[in-house]
Formats: sequence, structure tokens, C-alpha cells
Amino acid sequence: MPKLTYRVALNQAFAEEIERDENVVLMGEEVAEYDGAYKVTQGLWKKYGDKRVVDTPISEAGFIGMGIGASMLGLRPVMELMFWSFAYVAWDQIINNAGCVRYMSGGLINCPIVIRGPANGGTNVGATHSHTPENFLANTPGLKVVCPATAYDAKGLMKTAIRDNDPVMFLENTLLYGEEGEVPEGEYTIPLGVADVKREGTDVSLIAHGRAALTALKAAELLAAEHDISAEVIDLRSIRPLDEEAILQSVRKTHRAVLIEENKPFCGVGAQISSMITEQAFDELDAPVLRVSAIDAPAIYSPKLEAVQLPRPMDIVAKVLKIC
Amino acid sequence: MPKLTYRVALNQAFAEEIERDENVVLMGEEVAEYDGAYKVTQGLWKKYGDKRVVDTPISEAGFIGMGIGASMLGLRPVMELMFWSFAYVAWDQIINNAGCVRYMSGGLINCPIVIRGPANGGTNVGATHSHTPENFLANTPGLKVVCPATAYDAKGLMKTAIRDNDPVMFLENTLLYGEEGEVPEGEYTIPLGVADVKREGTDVSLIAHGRAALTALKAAELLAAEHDISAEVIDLRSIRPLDEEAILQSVRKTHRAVLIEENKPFCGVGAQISSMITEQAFDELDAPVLRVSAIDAPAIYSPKLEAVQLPRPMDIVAKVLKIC
Amino acid sequence: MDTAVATKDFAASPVNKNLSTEDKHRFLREMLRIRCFEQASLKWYTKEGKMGGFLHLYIGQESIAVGTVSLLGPNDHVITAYRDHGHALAVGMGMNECMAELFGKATGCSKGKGGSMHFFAPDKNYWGGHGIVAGQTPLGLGLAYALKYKGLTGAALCFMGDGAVNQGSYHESLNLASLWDLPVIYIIENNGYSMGTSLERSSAFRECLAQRAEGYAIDWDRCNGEDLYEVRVKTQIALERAHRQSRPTVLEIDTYRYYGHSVADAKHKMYRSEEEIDRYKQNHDPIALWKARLVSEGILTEEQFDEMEQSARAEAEASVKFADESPLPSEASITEDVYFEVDRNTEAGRTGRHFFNY
Amino acid sequence: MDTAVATKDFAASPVNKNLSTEDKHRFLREMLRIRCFEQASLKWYTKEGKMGGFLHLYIGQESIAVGTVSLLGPNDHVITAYRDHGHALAVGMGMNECMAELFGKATGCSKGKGGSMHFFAPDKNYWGGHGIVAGQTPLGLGLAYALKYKGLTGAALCFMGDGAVNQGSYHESLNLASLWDLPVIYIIENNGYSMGTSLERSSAFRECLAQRAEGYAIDWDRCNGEDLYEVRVKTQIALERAHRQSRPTVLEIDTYRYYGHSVADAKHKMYRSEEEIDRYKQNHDPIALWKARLVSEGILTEEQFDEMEQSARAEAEASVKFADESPLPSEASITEDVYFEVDRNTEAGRTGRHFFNY
Ligand SMILES: Cc1ncc(C[n+]2csc(CCOP(=O)(O)OP(=O)(O)O)c2C)c(N)n1
Ligand SMILES: Cc1ncc(C[n+]2csc(CCOP(=O)(O)OP(=O)(O)O)c2C)c(N)n1
Ligand SMILES: [Mg+2]
Ligand SMILES: [Mg+2]
Repeated sequence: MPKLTYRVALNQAFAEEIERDENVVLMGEEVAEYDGAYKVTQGLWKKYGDKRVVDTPISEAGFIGMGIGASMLGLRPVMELMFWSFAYVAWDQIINNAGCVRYMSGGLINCPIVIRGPANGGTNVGATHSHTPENFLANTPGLKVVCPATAYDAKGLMKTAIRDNDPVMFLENTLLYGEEGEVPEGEYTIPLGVADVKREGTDVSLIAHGRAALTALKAAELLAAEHDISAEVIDLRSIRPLDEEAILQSVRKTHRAVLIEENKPFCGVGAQISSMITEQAFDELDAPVLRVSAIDAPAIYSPKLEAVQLPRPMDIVAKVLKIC
Repeated sequence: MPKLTYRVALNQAFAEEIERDENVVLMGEEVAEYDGAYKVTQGLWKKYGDKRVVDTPISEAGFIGMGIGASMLGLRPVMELMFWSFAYVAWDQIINNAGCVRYMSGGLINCPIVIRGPANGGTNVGATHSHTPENFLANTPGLKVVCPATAYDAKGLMKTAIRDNDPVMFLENTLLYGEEGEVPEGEYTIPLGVADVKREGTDVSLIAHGRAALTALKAAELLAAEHDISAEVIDLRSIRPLDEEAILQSVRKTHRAVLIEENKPFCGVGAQISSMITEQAFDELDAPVLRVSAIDAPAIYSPKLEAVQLPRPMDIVAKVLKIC
Repeated sequence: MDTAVATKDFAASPVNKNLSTEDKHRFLREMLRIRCFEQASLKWYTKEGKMGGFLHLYIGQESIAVGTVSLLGPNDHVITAYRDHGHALAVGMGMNECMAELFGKATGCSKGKGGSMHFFAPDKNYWGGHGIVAGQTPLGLGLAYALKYKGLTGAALCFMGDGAVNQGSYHESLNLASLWDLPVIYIIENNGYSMGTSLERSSAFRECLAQRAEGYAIDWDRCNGEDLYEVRVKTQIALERAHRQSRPTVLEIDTYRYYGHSVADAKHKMYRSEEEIDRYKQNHDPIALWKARLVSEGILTEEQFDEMEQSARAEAEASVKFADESPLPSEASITEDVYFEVDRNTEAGRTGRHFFNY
Repeated sequence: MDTAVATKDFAASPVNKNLSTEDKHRFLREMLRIRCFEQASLKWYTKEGKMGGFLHLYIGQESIAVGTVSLLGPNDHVITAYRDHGHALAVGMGMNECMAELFGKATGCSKGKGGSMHFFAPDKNYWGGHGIVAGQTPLGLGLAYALKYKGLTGAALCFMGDGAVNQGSYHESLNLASLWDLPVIYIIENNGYSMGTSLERSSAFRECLAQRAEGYAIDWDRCNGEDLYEVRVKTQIALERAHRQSRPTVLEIDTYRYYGHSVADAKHKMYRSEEEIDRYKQNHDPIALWKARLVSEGILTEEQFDEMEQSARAEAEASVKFADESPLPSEASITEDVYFEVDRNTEAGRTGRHFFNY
């Protein structure tokens, strides 16, 4: 299979969906003439023109809300937030309009919109630019939340997200845009709500999403090489809907779980998964479910320190050794 | 002790702190001339005048951000959000400015601001007006989060919050404003980070915050009367800082816990407490930690149905019976 | 006169001069239907347990919804705030589903899930009904964007209150509307108050709120809302600008609400005088003025008016009966209408867990 | 001329005519210090691993920070966006703590926690350094509010870019500033682009962005930023309005940035021509123009200028050495400076759990 970067895989998904459905329109700051702040939309404006790829002013509440309104009338806007951190100036539009309008209208309206962009720390851009709100978004019934870790997943999930008839919050990662992975030629999609067992194992389940899933894979290698521990790595891929069965199956096999995320710990996705495992598989557990998250402070700038603040393979290994 | 409503108890806290510290200023929509949409600030404008009690336009991002800026220069603004739900139009100001400016300045700045107002469902005002963002706020290092359930706690915690030198998010409840409780004459404060054992018990720990703590108390009575189960009720009172010791002590005694909150389940505070208990007291647990939350949908309008959507004593009893 | 807008006779204007007696009667009937519907809703709100939450009455402002909507064509859309009963009935929603919504019944327009602030009828180009002040202003822009994107000649009428002009999303929307030539019409229903706060205490401006549009190179106008003829004329200008030039407009319409901000606002005479309210009711009531107008035009008799009022009242009473006798939503329905894919039981809706109660 | 603002000689204006040679030299020195500091930072940014994240250079805009700040008194405060190095040095911050911040060192002005976008010096009335576009505009308003509340005669200068005017929080702030007579001065540093988007593609307006202030009955003005004399004159008018009448001002200052939006913006010649950039450097460089001015006034020699430039460059190099040799923050410090009460180890800071890693 050809190798593509996460960035190019997403770019292909956009191109294919633009060609497939005339209602698909990409919007955001610098997505068109500038090819995207992170070049994820490279070449699309040149190829598809002003109607399908649109540059916006710096007005997230305005243009995200506009996209939601347009989606009520049947467009399928794919809205870029240059950083997901900027969602906080559009928060009301996302939670109350995208998230609640279907419910408040008794199902008369639906919003087939995708809101996407990078949500990650680790690039030394400081606290205000490093938010990872997947837990906030997934707390909100009415929204769907996707956090792909690989090029293959990014493309397949993006195409599904664009075709989904509910609002899908698609959280990417600037540290992954340049990462290469195998992506098949031609059409494929990946359903939301299906986790991916990225590594089989028998002793402990490492459950993660986004970049943390790759960190977990590195940890699994260390565990195998240095501690003779066989770790299974479950990449959730989508947070809501959630593939609970995949998690429980793995825990029933390994009887131990460590949950890894790059978010702050308090009420992170790991907390939800932990409480779910305890509630659903208590008798299967041979040890407490442990969590690894970012060190609990706003994202620090200092490059050397931010590398420490986010979960490293060694941090995961340390947690695993506590229960294995 | 004299009985006061939760509303009057808060009102006393404001009056006492306004008199104690000339830098305390109350602001918000309708808080002054109109006495507050829920009359929590009744009489204060008449008594203390335009400088200390200020009506604002409907510009939450603007006036909340303004209050944060003023607090950097030493004022102690107590900002009312008519509903905490409206925080979502000011979300960036709250998370990025109140929550991060101290950190990004290396500790040169602090924001002694209180942002307050009701955060609750159950009043049939619909999905957009019924948000309970204590989990979002407590996910944010830099912010403190308080959710009082009684008149006594509301007054004592509010006075502490106003004197605290960090930004305190104070979540009240319109369904509690009219509830009476004993409040001592004269000065008292309650520290943040100290839970209150609202009922002693031996068989199961019911852990909750805000109005859910009162629902838990009712459930405890039913459990005692109808099932001969002795439930201990822990009211967290503040979510961040969190009185973890009180939770663990209770669990070490009862070996069983049910967590109750009025928020949506995914990544709610209950998820965090559950994961913490499992991590800290796994061997103490004789049964899975269970959770009771709102039925997982946007807040429904229909009055009869919204009463069902929020946790009822019977819902708590049912969960307890699963593990006792 | 209490409006800052000088009155002028708009009866002879092109958009009005060819109106049939039937048309003019219909406007009257619709204004009466709105008023009677809300009077009935108020009566039943106060009855124990029939409704909950907020009830924001439109009474006093009926000429705006009826006058503006009377001009709309198949590709013109409407969206408004929480004071949405008048617009809902004006676009053709039935009293039954509206009253049932207030009663929180399964037969309500939103199945009892939205309540007073959230009436919707997409089949009638009516997009609600929004509770967050100015939260609908970017949505209205989006409707206009979709119309233009699809190459349809239409407009989005986005109604808002005078207090909503100080929300940032409205300003962001104005810039986008002008920058991209979008056919949106922001209609500020200026009733002088946002809850208990008078216009002067909430907004800084020169002549009026709509004038802020100049900063975005957007055309604006101001209108005396008590005169249905004038409302139609000023709205028509904006509609033509939208349809022909795909340009936005901000139209500020002076009006007045007779009741409190919501039923909860019992103290509304604290921030405005009894005398002020009476003066509006006496001299500026849009229904009374329209009635007088038609009488003076010799096309309406007292008997006809009474008949219209009675039938409107009867329709409202019938809707109360319908609502009262309608079933409640089922408990199971609480988690319906959250996700399209789940509701339709599609493959996507059946994959993974969507709800997290155990 | 590439600015829309007609040039006029402001040397004889009251605020300028009594300036001493020392003053004028100081302005030149400060502009040179900013430029040399940033040239050094750029050089070291590109060196592997010395800095991370963003680096937004102010080069080309120096006359604005230096000219405006030169007028400030003890109760005047400054806050700006992420392009904040120039303002930081202008208010008197040392190159050492600024460069160390860029290097992410414990000796940085923000202990290495803020980085390029987040320089702060409250002791110099400098409140940062803010990364969210327009996020600082309500904070600036709050500084002005606190000044007025405390009865101090001062002003808050809130700097922002031309792209920031389309954020809602700025508009909400304008309304509040005018409604409450707050002494805030919004200074729009209009360099023609927000990242790769030209002014015309991002904003709808009539004559200029500042004119939107009219909608809020706020005084506004426009200024040619290349002339330090003019910057001082227009700023002084706003300062006096703030100090004497406690009224806000929106001041739009035309300027230009020579480098890309940030160091990451390598393709900045894609959205503007090489020729445009050169034209600005040739004809509108604020330092070159000020230098020429002082030479023509007979108060500056080439030798003096070279000496100034060399000392600025030396100071910058020294700050690099200081930064490079400074220690990193400790790992333990990651959770410091989150909560005041915890940092001070007060009773409140010791009660309950504040951090949730186990
Ligand atoms: C963002 C937000 N802030 C506050 C409120 C509470 N609120 C509801 S209506 C209202 C007054 C609005 O007045 P106006 O815009 O003039 O509309 P009117 O009620 O007069 O029709 C307020 C403050 C809200 N719903 N949303
Ligand atoms: C709310 C928000 N949206 C987007 C960004 C990303 N961003 C940072 S700077 C910038 C351009 C701002 O341009 P302008 O305001 O003109 O300031 P300049 O860079 O020219 O000084 C953008 C889009 C951001 N930081 N915050
Ligand atoms: Mg109003
Ligand atoms: Mg710019």
C-alpha cells in the first residue's frame, strides 16, 4: 500500500467528498488561497475554486454558526478551526446550536456539519493554543467526536464524518500531520464507533485516542522488550459514539487496564472509560484501572518541559508496572 | 439558629463582603436596579449604589472579560451570569483569560474574581438554559469550582470565594434559591476543598454535589426506612479543590459507593470520582462504583419529563440495591 | 407619538396600494390570532402545572411578524429569538401544535422538547425559536449563505431584540454578511427594553441601533412598527435588496411589549410606568390602529371585527383543549431526536454506544 | 505613499516641539533595540531547539510601540496581542528576561511558561502578551474600569491587529467602553494583513476599520504609523480624552510588517509581492525615516546612529548569551503558578486536592 502523510490523507478525503457531493464546502481561516495554516487543504482552492473552498475572517462564532445554519438547509460544511482551542470563542454556537437544535426541534432539523482542526499540545504554542476539548464535546449529547491517530484512520473517518447527518467534531493533531502511514488507493470509509486494536496483547489493555494511542504503542514495545509484558493497544478512534464492546472485550482478556490521554486528568475521557470499566467489568479486574494524562497544569511553553508534561512511553510503562 | 433561604444567605454574603472590602463590586445583567433575575442581589443596589452593584448589557464575553481585567488590577469583581449556561458565549474569556493568565505570566498575575450564577436543569427552560458545566470548569487547572447545596454552605463558601485570590466559579441552583436552612448569625466562612458529611452511614457512600446531594439525602432516608440500608451522604461542596480524603475515608468505611450528579454522564464529575476511587481504594471496594446522572440527552422542556430526566431518590435507591 | 420615527402614510405605496380587502382582513385576523393565542397561553400558564419554564409574550408587537411575513416568497426564510409565538403563527403554524408545545405534549411542534422558546417549522421555512440572545444571528446568516450557495433567489429574515445587538456574534455576522454579499435581513424589534434594562442603559449609539450597520457598509433603515403599512414598505425594500443585489439590511422596527419580559417578570412596572404602558395601549396598539385604518377605508365593520376576534378566541380555546387532551411524550422519547442516525436506525446509528446511562 | 493617511508635519505640534535631543535619541535607540532584539531572536529561533512554538516579529512596526508608550504616565497601562516583543521592550522590560522567555528558561519574564506570545510585566503596567485574537480587548477594558473605579487618572492602551476587529468580544467591549465612559484606547495596528488575508478580504467597512467606532458614539482617528511624530500627536489626543473626559478612543495606525505572520509563514510572498515589501522597506521604514528626520534636524550623525545600532545589537547578543546559559524550569515547576493560594502555601492552598495526577 502507498504511504501517505496524515495531512495528505485528510486532503484526499476532502477532495473526494467535494467531488462526490456538491453540497460539501470547506471553510475556515486561510484554508483557501493560503492552502491552510498547516497545509491540510493544500491545492483544493486552486482546484475547486471560491465556491467550494472559502477563506473566512477571524470570526469563529460567526462563521461556525453560519456553517451550522447552512447545514440546516442541507449544505455539508466542513469548517476548519485553525486550532480547536479557538472553539472557545464559538462555544455557544457549537454546544447550543449544533448540539441542541435537533433536540429542541423534536427532530425536525439536523446539522450535517463537520467542525475540524488540530487539538493538541506538544508544539510549544502555550496554554491558550493547546486545548484538547474532546471530553467537553463528548459530554454533549447531540455531538459526535472523532480523534484519529493515523493517516489511514484520518481519511476513512473524515469521509464518514462528512457523510454523517449529525454534527461531527473532528479533532486532528499538528504533530501527526507529517506522520506517514499506509493508505489504500481509492475509496474506503471507516465507521464511527468502532475502535481499532492497534496491537494485540494478553497482560494489560492500553486504551487511548489520538496521538496518545501512538505513545501507547511505543510503550507496548518497551513493555515487551524490557519487561516481557504483553500489552494490547486499543485506539478508540471515536469518542462518541464509543466502541465499548472493544474495550470490555480487551479487559475481559487482560484483566488490567491503563488509560492514556493527552488531556488534563480531571474529567478527561480516561475518567469516563475508567468508570465504565469498573461499572461493567468490575469482576474481571485483577487490578485498579490506572490513568496517564498530561501533568495537570495549563500547557507550559518551555519546549523541553512541555515534552515532559505530555504522556511519554516511560510514563505509561511506569503505570503498567504498578499493576503487572 | 435562624432559618434563611439559600437566596438570602447569598445576599448576606454579598452585603458583608461589600462592606468588608471596598474592592468588591457586583456586576451582571439585571443585578442592580431590577434586584436580580432571581432576586439574589435584592436590595443591594439601593443600599450600596451604582459603584458597587452594576447592571450590564447582554455582553457576557465583554463584561466577564472586563471583570477579569479589572481583577488583575486588584478589584474583586463578583460577576453574575444570569444562567451559567450563558458562560458559553464568554467561554474563551473564562478558560483562557481567567484560567491561564496566571500561568502564562509565570505567576506575576492573579485574578481574584468570582463568576457566579445558577447552573441547573429542572426548571423546564430547555436545553440551552440548563447546562451544568462544573466538569468543564474543573477540568481546567487555574480555576476553582464550588457547588453549594444548602443556605449555610452557600453563604460560607461565597464569602471564602470572594476572599480567595484565584478565580472561583460558583455554581448555584435556581431550584435551591427558595430552600430554607439554618444559618448562624454573624460572620463565618467555609473553606474550599472540604466536603461535608451530610449524613453518617455504614453500608454505602452516596457522593454528590449541588442539588444532587439533597436528592441523595432523600434516597438515604428511603434506604433506611424501606431497605434497612445505612447510607452515608458526602456533599463535595467544592469540586476543585476536591476533598479526596473525605471520599476515601467514607469508602474505606462502607466499601461501596454510588456517585450522583445532575450533569450528563459522559465525563461528568462522577466519572472523575469513580476513577479516583478505583485508583486509590480498589482493594477497599466490595462492589463496582456506580453512577447516577441525568438521562443522557439535552434537557427536555416537558415539565413532567424533565422531572424524570434528572436523578430522583428512586433512581439512587435502585442503583444502591444493585450493590447492597 | 412615542416612536422616534416620523409617521407618514404608506397606504399608497406600491407594495400596499394593490392589497385586496381580503388581504387586509387576513392581516387583521392573523394579528388577532397571535394575541388570542397568547392570552390563552397566559391564562393556562398560571393554571397549576399546565406549562413550565418561560413564557415570553409578543402581545403589542404583532404587526411586525404579520407585516414582514406577509411579503415572503417560497425561498424566503425566518428565524427569531425566544419571543417566537407571533412569528410561528404568522408563517402558518397551527395553534394546536404550538399550544401543545407549551403544554409539553407529544403533539407539540417540537414534541414537547423545546417549549415556548423553541417553536420550529422547517416545512414553512421557519427555523425557530432560539433561547440564547443573538445566538440565532449566525444561523440566520447561514440560511442566507445556503440560499446563495444553491443559487436560489431568497432572503433570510433574522429577528432579534434591541438587547441582542450587544452580543459579539451579531457583529461578526454583520461583517460576514457585508463581506460576502449575503441576502440576510436583520430585523431589530426594538421594544425599548431588554428585560428590565432600557435601551439607554444597555447600548451606546448615535441615532439608533441599526445605524451601527454603517460601520460594515450595510444599508439600514428604521421603521414605526405600529403601522403595518410601513412595516411592509420598509421590509419590501430590504427584500428587494436581498433578492436583486444579494445584499444584507439591518432594519430597526420600533415597537412595544405590553406584558413583562416573561410571565416571571411580575415587577415590570418597576422599570417602566403604568402610564407609559397605557399610552402605548391607547395610542399605538397595532391591532387597534389597523382596525381603525380598515374602518376608515370603509372595508371593515365592527361586526366583522368582533367575528374575527371571536373566531380567533375560539381557535385558541380549541387549541388549549387539544393540548390539554394530548398525551405526554413517553419516557423513552427523552433520548430520541438527539442523533439523526440513531433516530433513523441507520447503520451509523447502530454502531457504537451513543448514550451513556447504565 | 502607501498609507491612505495624508502626511503632514507634526514636528511642531505641542507634544513634539519641546522634545529634547535626548528624547529623540531615546526613541531611536528604543526602536533599534526592538529591531535588533527580534533579529537576534529570529537568528536563534532557526538554530535547532533553541526556541519552539510561534515567533511573531514586530519589525517594521516599531514606531507604534515606541511612539505611543513614550507618552504614558504612572497610571497608564498597556496590553496587546501575541506580537508583543516591541511593546514589552518599549515599556522598559529587559532584553534578558525577554530573550530567556523565548528560550523557555526559568529566568524568562514568565519563567518560560508563556513564550513569545506571553510577555508580562505588571510592575511596568504591562499586562501582556495574549494569544487569542481580540481576547485581550475585554481585559484592556477591565484595566480601564479598575482605573476609573479606583479614582485614578489614567488610561488603558489596548493594542490589536486589523484582523482582530472581527471578533465579537471587541465589539462588546466598544459598547461597554462608550456606555460607561471608560478610559480605554483601542489601537488597531493595521499592517494590512491578518496572516495571509488582506484587509479587503477580511473586513467590510466604509473608510477604515476605526470608523466602526461611530456606531458606538466613540471618537476615532487614523494615523500614519511610519511617522513617530504623528503617532505621538494622535495618541496624545486619545490620552487626553481618556484622562480628562474618561472617554474611549479607537485609533487606527497604518503600518507594515516586513517578515511573515510568524516564522512559520515562509510563504508570505504568496499573498503579497516582493515589490510591495521592498517599497515599504525603502520608503516607509519607521527607523530609517526617524533617523533621516533627526539628521535633517541636525541632531544626529551617522556615527551616533551606528553607535546606537551597535550597542543595541550588542545588548541583543548579550541577552542571547544570558538566555542560553540560563537554567531550564524544573519539572516540579510545571504545576507552580497555577493557583496563587497554592504558590503562597496559604491555608486555602493547603486545603483539598488541587492537582489530579496520581
Ligand atoms: C447570552 C444570553 N444572555 C442572557 C440571556 C437572558 N435573557 C433572555 S432575554 C433577555 C433580554 C433580551 O432583550 P431583547 O433582546 O431586547 O429582546 P426582547 O426580550 O425585548 O424581545 C436576556 C437578558 C440569554 N438568554 N442569553
Ligand atoms: C480566536 C483566534 N482565531 C484565530 C487565531 C489564529 N491567528 C493568530 S494571529 C492571526 C491573524 C491576526 O492578524 P491581525 O489581527 O491583523 O494581527 P497581526 O498578526 O497582523 O499583528 C490568526 C488568524 C487566534 N490566535 N485566535
Ligand atoms: Mg427588547
Ligand atoms: Mg494585521
